[in-house]
Amino acid sequence: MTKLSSTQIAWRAAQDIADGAYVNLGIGFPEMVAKFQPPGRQAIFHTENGILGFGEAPAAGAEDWDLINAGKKAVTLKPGTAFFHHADSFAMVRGGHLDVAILGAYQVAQNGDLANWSTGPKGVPAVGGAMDLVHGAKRVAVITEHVTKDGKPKLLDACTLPLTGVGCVTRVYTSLAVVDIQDGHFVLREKLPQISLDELQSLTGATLHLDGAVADLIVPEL
Amino acid sequence: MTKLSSTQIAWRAAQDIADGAYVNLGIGFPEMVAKFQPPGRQAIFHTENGILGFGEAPAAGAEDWDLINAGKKAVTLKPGTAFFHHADSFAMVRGGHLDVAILGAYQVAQNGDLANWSTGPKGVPAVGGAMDLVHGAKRVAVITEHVTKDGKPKLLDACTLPLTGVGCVTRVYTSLAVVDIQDGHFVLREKLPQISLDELQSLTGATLHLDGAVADLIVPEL
Amino acid sequence: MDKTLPDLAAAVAGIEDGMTVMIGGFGGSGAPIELIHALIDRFRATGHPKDLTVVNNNAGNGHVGLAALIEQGMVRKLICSFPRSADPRVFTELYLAGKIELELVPQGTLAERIRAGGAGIPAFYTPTSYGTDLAKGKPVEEFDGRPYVRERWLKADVALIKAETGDTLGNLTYRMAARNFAPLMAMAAARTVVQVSHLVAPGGIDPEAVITPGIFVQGVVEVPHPAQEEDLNRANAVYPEVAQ
Amino acid sequence: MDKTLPDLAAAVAGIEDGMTVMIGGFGGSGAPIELIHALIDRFRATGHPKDLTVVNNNAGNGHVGLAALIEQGMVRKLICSFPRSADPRVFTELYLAGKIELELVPQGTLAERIRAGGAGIPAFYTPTSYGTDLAKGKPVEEFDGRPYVRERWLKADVALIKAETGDTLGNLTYRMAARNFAPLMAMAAARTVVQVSHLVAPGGIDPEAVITPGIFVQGVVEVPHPAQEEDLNRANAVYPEVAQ
Repeated sequence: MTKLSSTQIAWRAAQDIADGAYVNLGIGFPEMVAKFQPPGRQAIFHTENGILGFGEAPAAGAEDWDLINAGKKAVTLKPGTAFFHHADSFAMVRGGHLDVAILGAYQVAQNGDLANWSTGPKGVPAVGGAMDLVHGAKRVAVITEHVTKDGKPKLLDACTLPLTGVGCVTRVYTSLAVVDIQDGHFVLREKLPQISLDELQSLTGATLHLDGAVADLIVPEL
Repeated sequence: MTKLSSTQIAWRAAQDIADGAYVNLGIGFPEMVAKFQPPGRQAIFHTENGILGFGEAPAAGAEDWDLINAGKKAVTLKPGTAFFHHADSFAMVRGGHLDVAILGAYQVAQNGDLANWSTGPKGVPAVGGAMDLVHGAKRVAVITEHVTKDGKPKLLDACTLPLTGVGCVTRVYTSLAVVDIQDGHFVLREKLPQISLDELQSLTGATLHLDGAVADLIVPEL
Repeated sequence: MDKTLPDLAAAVAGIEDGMTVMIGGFGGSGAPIELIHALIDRFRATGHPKDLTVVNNNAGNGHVGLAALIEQGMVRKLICSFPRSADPRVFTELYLAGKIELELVPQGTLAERIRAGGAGIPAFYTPTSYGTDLAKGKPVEEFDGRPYVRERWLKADVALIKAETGDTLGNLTYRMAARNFAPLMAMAAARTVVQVSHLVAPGGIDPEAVITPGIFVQGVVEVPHPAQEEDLNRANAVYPEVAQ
Repeated sequence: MDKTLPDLAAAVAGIEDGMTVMIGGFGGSGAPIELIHALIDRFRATGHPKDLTVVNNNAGNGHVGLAALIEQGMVRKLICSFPRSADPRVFTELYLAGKIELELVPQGTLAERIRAGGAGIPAFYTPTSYGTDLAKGKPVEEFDGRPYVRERWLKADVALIKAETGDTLGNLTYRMAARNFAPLMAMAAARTVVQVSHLVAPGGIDPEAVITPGIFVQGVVEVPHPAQEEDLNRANAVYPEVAQ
C-alpha cells in the first residue's frame, strides 16, 4: 500500500511549525522533524534535560556527552543556546511556554487521549517526560504510522492501552493522512491522493468527520 | 534601670552563632548582630533579596544600589558570594537550609508564638519575609527590649497582636535576660546580675521557669 | 525571531486597562524605571492604561518609578509583601484614603506564587502564614503532622523587568541583587518585556550564564545606563518633572 | 567552614543502610561515576550500605555507575522516570525477577517533587499524569475548571552529584546539560556531597555564575578528569573490573 515513510511524516509535521516557535520533539522518530524546517523558518528546540536552542547532531567522534538531548543523542551548541536545570526545564513544559510538542503514539483517541508510554503490565514501564509534555505545550501533535505493524488502527474511538494524557492531542500526522481532533471527533484535513476516503476510514478506528474540503497530502520524495 | 543596649543584645545573640552557620538577620536592629561574630568564627549571611555570603556595608559614597540587603542598605561582595533569584532565596528559607534567623519582636509568647509585623488594623500593613523565616530556619531567635517603651511586658502568656508565626521562637535575647522557650514555657537561662529574679518576673508577662542554674548575663561595654 | 523592540513606547504598547502587570525589582534594585516611565507617558498622552493590578515586592519610594505610576492613579490594586520604603507617602495616602487596594502576601509566598504561575503549578502548600491573619480563608492541610496553608499561583498579562545583558532571542543575565523577582515574573507573564542595559546578538551570552532563557521573554528594548531608583530619590526626582 | 573532603572514601562515608540517596545525572551526563564507584568499594569492603532507595532519572546503563550499584544488590528501590537505556539489562533482570522495587514518576513531576523537597513545599498540584495509571490513589482537585493531581515532595538523606567547578564553601557550576537534576537534588538532601572537576578557593567563581549556592552543599571532593559514563560503556567497561 502507498504510504508515507517516517521521514515524510516528519517532513509534513515540520511544515506546520512557525518561525521562532519553541518546540519539543519526542525521543526517537519525532526527533526527525527538526531536519525539515521550511526555508526561512527557524524553530527553537527544547530538550527536557535542560537545553534550549541547541543545534543538530555533531559529526561522529565529535560528540560531547555532556551535550545531549532527551534521547541521549549528542547535539551541538548554536548562538543563543541556554542551559538550565530540570525544574526550570519542566516549568517551560508545564507552564505552557512551548508552542508545540510532537510525540509518537501507540494509540490516539478521537477525544484527544494519547497512549504512548506503556504497552501494558508486562516488561519495564518507562514514562520520561511524555506525561508532562502532553499537558504543557500549547499544541500537542502526534506523528505515527496510520496502523500498527499488524494492520490494526492506531486512531481509535477510545484508547485501550494505558493513557499518557487525557484530551491532549489536537493534530495527528500519519502515514496516510492529517487528522485534527475537534470537539471529540477526528476531522480529516488531508489524505494521500492515492487512497480513497472509504479505504482510509476502514483503516481508522473511529469516524473520520469532514469539515470542508480534504486536501491532498503531498510530500516530496525524501 | 540597668539594662543592655541594643548593641549589647546583638552582641549576646552573636555569641550563639557557630562558625560556618547560615544566618538571616531581620531588617533593622537584628542586622547589628553581624558586627559581633566571635573571633575565629565566620557566619555566612543570607538576605531575602538573593545574596548569600555578602560582606559588611561599604564606605559612604561607595554604594552600589544593585548590591543591597533586605533592609535596602548597601552591602559588599566577599569571596564566595552567590546571587540567586527570589524563589531560590526562599527555598533556602522555607526548605530549612538556614541555621539561624534572628528577628525583632513586638511580642513573644511562652508557646513560641511571635508577633512582629503588625500593630493592628490601623496604618499600612507590611510583612516582608518574616512569616517565611519563622517557619524556615532551623533555629528562630528573637532580640528585643524586655519591655515596651511604656514598660509593658513583651514576653507574654499569649500574644495580643497579630501573629507572624505559631510556636516558632526557641530563644529570646532581651535587654535583661536570655530566655528559652521549651514545651510551652519560658525557661530563664541568663539574667543581668543587677536584677533580681522577682524583679525580672514582674517585667515578664508569663512565668519564668527555671531549669538548672541561671547564669549571669555578662556583656562587654560596647 | 528577533525580539528587539524599537523603543520604550513600543515596549509598553500592549498594556491595556485592567491588566495585571508584574514589575521587577526589590526596592530600587532591578526596578525598570524607564519602562515604568514610558507607561506613565502613554497614560498621560492617552488616558490608558488604568485600573492596573500591579505585582511588586514593594509599593514604590518617593515620586519616581512605581511610586509615580501609583501617583498618576493608574493602579487599582497592588499585590506586594512590603508597602514601606524610605518615602512611601504616595501609596500610604491613597491606601489610607481607600483609593487603592492592597493584597499583602508574605515575600516567600509571593515569590513562590509567581514561580508557580510560570511553572504551571496551580496551587501549593507552604508553612508560611499558618495561624496568622494572612492565612484567613485559605485551606489548611496537615502533611507529616505539620499544618500548611494552600496558596494559588499568580500570573500576569505583562511583566516589565530590567536585565543587564539580553540577546535578541530574549536570553538574559542580571546584575547582582537586581535579579530578585525578575526571572520569576518573566515566567509568569503572558508577555514579558525587558529593558536591557546591553543588547547583544545570539551567542553574545555564555549559555552557562543565561539566567532567564529566551522562551520566557517576548520583547527586549535596549536602555543603556538605566536610572537607579535610589539615585533618583536621593536627588529628590519627581516623574514626570513638574512644569516650571 | 571549609567543606572540602580529603578523598572519595570520606565523601561516601556517611551513607547508611536503608537511606534514600539521590544521584545526579540524566543518562551519563552528570553521573557522578567516581562517587558511585567509591560507594560500591565501601559496600564490597564492609557489606554496607545496602537496602538503598535511589532517586535518579534513569536506572543505569551497562555495568558501571548506577547500573553497577544496582548490580551489586545495594539498591532496594528505584525512583525514576525512565528505566531504559542502551543497555538496561542489570535493572531489567532484577525488576522482572521481583528483586528491586520501582516507583515510576513522570520526569517533570520527579524534578518538581525534588525541588519541592528542597524548597519546603510538602505538596503541589500538577496537570501531569491526570487520568493515567500513574495518578492512581492520588488526590485530584479542580482549579479554574481544570483537574490537577496532588504530588508530594521528595527528600533524601544524601545526594551524590557531579559539578564542574566548586569552591570550598560549596558554591557550584555545572558543565552544559550535565546540570540536569543536580541543583535540585542538592537542595533536597540533608547531606549533599559533590565531586567537582575543579576545586577553587572562595572567590574563584563569579558570584553571578554560581548555579548551586554553597548553602545546599555539605561536602566537596575534587575528582579531576572524571569518567564519562557514555565513554565507559562504549569501551564495555565493568565496575568493579572482573579479576583475571
